[in-house]
Amino acid sequence: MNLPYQIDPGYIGLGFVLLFLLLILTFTAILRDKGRRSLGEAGLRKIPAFKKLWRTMNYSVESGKRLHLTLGRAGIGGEHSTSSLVGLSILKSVAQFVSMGDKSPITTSGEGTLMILSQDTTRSAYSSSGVAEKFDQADGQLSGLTPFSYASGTLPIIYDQQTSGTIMVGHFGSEAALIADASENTDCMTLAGSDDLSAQAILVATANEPLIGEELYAAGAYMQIGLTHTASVRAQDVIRWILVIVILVGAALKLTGVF
Amino acid sequence: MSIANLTPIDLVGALVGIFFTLSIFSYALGDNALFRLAIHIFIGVASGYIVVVTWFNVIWPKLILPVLEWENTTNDNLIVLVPLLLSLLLLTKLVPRLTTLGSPVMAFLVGIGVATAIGGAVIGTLFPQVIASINLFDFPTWDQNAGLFWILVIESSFILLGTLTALIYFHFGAHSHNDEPPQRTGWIELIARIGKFFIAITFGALFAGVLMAALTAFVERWNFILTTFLSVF
Amino acid sequence: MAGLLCDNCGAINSPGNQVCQHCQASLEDHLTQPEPISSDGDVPGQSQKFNSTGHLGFPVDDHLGSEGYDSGHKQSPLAELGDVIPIETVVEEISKPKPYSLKIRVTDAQRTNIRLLEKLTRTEAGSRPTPKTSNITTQHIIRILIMLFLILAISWPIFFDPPHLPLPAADSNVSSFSQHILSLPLDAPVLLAFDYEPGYASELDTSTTAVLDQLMSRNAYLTLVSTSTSGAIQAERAISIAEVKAARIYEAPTDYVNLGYIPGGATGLIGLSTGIRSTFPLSINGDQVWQSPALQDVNTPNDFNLVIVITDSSATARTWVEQVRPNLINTPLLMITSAQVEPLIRPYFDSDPAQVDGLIVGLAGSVGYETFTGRIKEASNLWGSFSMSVVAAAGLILFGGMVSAILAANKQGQDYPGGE
Amino acid sequence: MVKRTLLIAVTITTGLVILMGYFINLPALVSVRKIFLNWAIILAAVALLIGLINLIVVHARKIINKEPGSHYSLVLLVSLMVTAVVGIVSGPTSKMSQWIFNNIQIPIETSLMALLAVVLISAAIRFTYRRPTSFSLIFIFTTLIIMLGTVSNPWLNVSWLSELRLWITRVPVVGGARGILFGVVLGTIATGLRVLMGADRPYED
Repeated sequence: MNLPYQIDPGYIGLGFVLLFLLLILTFTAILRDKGRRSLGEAGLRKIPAFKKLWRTMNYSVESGKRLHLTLGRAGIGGEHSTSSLVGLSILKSVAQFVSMGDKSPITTSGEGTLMILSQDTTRSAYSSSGVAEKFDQADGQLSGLTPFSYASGTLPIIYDQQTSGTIMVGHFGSEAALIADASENTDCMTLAGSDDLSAQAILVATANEPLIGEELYAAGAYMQIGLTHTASVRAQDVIRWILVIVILVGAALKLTGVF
Repeated sequence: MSIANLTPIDLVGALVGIFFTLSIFSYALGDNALFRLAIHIFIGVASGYIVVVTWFNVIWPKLILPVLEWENTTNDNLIVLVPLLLSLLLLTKLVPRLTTLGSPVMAFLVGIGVATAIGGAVIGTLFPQVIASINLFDFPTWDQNAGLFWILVIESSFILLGTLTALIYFHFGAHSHNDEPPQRTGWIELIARIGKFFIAITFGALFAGVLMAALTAFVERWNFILTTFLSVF
Repeated sequence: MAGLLCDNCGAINSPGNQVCQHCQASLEDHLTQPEPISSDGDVPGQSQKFNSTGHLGFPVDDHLGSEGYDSGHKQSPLAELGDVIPIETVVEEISKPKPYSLKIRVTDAQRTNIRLLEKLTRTEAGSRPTPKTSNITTQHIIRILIMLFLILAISWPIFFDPPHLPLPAADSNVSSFSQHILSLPLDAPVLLAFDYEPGYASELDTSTTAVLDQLMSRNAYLTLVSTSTSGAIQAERAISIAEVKAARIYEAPTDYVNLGYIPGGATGLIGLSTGIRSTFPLSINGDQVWQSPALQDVNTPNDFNLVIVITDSSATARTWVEQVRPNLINTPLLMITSAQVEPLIRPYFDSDPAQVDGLIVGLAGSVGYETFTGRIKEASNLWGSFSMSVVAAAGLILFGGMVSAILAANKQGQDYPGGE
Repeated sequence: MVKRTLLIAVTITTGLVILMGYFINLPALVSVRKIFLNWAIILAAVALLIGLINLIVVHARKIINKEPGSHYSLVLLVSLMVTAVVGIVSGPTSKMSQWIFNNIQIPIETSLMALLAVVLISAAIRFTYRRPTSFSLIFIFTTLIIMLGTVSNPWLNVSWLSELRLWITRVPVVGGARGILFGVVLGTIATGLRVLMGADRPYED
């Protein structure tokens, strides 16, 4: 892009991030004023996958079957960390809910730091529900360290644990199809989302409750995890339209030869 | 591959390869013992090699060697010890009683991770893709070939339409009237529908790509089995 | 479980909390301001929430809220209690004479909690269904049929006269890839990144072999790196295959050097693009390589004459383009990718100026490259079988898809327990 | 409380140093950032070791408790030890390591990939059954065009198919993929910012 005067793209980037931050803070403040009625799905479009997730969580408590969460293979120190963080917040919410049942959720992951955090998250969810003694370290395990060994190591857990549902949220590649398929074979609900586009494409076809693209990142809002989660979904909506306008205006200027 | 120039070790290797290939293929019949045996060996071998790689690539040259060579280097500060210390603290996360010690290292890693994710997303993906979307309308053939020009404009507009509608498809905000489930405003819903069309095409194309990658593996595996069998028997 | 239950999110908070630690919803208002039950059984102010959600404020599907819990009603230890105190009628009768009553305050949520408790005690006492053993199902039969069909399609060109299948021609991506290698000076240092999982070896080995063969013909000094843990050995394997095909001997560290694994994904690549020497103080075999004549001038990837990335992942490909490419001022970046990456990486080749200077995609690209260079015929030998397998797969999807679309028109069923 | 504050401070400081490095070119920042990144790379490798230890512990526990399937765990541990010992003793790129890689890991992993073909075909067949919508029809239709447009076909040699394939990957797919990527970017930034705000604290135990 040849602008008439050159602005360092770094400053634009910084401004963009600050704007985003400001929007999240503003919406948090607005939502706090409105109170809890604004939390959860109120004011958000329906995403069937999350409804099914609630239902499966209820079913899991009733039937005494375990839920299985698999958080992908991205470390928390890398560029795919945010998808893993979404997985962890779903785990927190699930663990708190399921802590009143008699079976704890089982978590698998494909990376060391993620595995540790999955154990920490389950443990803290249990202690906040006053059932800390229920926590077992084997509830958060690592099933393999390379993409395919992670996926294939997850299969026996799905077959042996007789789970009521598999929640796949995190960074996966094409190997995710093996996990989703095994879960479908055992007639489980399979909720699946990844930040990788190829993985999303195959999960759309193999999982019965796929999360497409950005829907994955809205999990916090739909799972009623907290105000900031709902606020950030609102901020994403605003930024979305800013992007649309920037691109449209830019394209129009380009076409008319302004720059 | 011809049997004549196969050494016994290679032959054993080929037979081992066939055994594992068939064990994995047996999964099509459902979860079974052979398949489980193969994947457990696989997980073991893959992890075992990770021990080797991390030792030779990281632990020895980056954690132990700098400390051993500390006296020799002119670098007389303590900074070479920090990675070792951080690594040891991170390892305490494995011991439930000591887990608190490792939390600051986790916090450090989380900080690095989210910053890399945000920075990469803004500088690495968002900016280049926005500029690419705008540059779609940068035509060198401005007044040279009218027919081609309009085809290019239409094609570029189609790409742009796909980008914007797919982005709008994700719009979350919705309103609910009279206890009905929340719904987006009519015109957003309409744009989202167009977006969904583009998303379906994109996913279809990506799915085809993965499937063809998988089919290549299938062809190569079957070819391997056939040629080995044909050369042995 | 001592503590305050948050109506909004179900989290349990320590007593004395004003707001939920979990969702920040206020905990006090329904405790300090008890709202009596109205005549229609609704709690004013909370009615909307409990209508749309179930116990503990979680959205519950209707049939689980009623039918799901009632199915165990008769057998449960608490079932009799339900008969003794028919909650609904009590509420109704007491409510009728006067609009508000404070005697029995049973909300839907509490009722659901009782049912939940019943359900829990029931499942605790009762026997669990025995785990389902895996039998051969229709799914398995379909799979075996798919497999057999594919095997037939693949074997056909091997056993019988292959039908005439024209080889794909080299497109501009492939030809410019080859041009860049041909224009290398002799003995030039080349950086090769083996960023793929062994699972994609079948797809990427053929192109890698053909490219390595051409590089060896220019006597290029190869520097091998990888962001995948098995990349180091994969690179070694690729060199040994290419040695056989090119009838050359390539020895480390005189002809090539294997630097090994870069941990940390994108973080590692940022490190590599700023200083390759600090990322790899030693080669994977522990050799000091940076003093060798071929590498003594190399400090960043830009000091190589060519950078070639072999990858199966669009994220890795993008990271190379976005993090490393900006620092490559006069060094071309070439890519060998799996077919699954193509739709996401092609725009980088098509863009002007191109961010990827040459691209070989999947087996088709590999065949094109082989045709263009006219040296090795590895991928071309597989082309017939591959084409047949793709046509067979497409046929299966088309035929099977039509059958299942027809079946779908006749049936709407339950997919999994707890589902609709 | 002090501990929480400390942890949040660590995250925000490292996060800001790395993030600012993307946008502002300050020499001091650049050098601190380089050191941090170098540590992160080393810690990423340590994370692999942590994963490895967990893997060993989980399977060793299965063997000790004689849980069902513990013989598989034994197999796993033995193959892990053998590979590690061979690799460390004979070298990471030795002939023996290569033999294990070429004849065990490559066949198993490429076979899993091959298995994926069967899984994906059956999923594609079921797709229109499970979700009989226009979305699935467009999806399947595109898949078929891309596949048939890539390969040579003995029955009908149709050049328009490969041209259509090329057009699809050059036009609608580029558009759609960009839109989805933008969405992912928005989600990533929001998730990341929540952590940098201290609102989400995944590192707390």
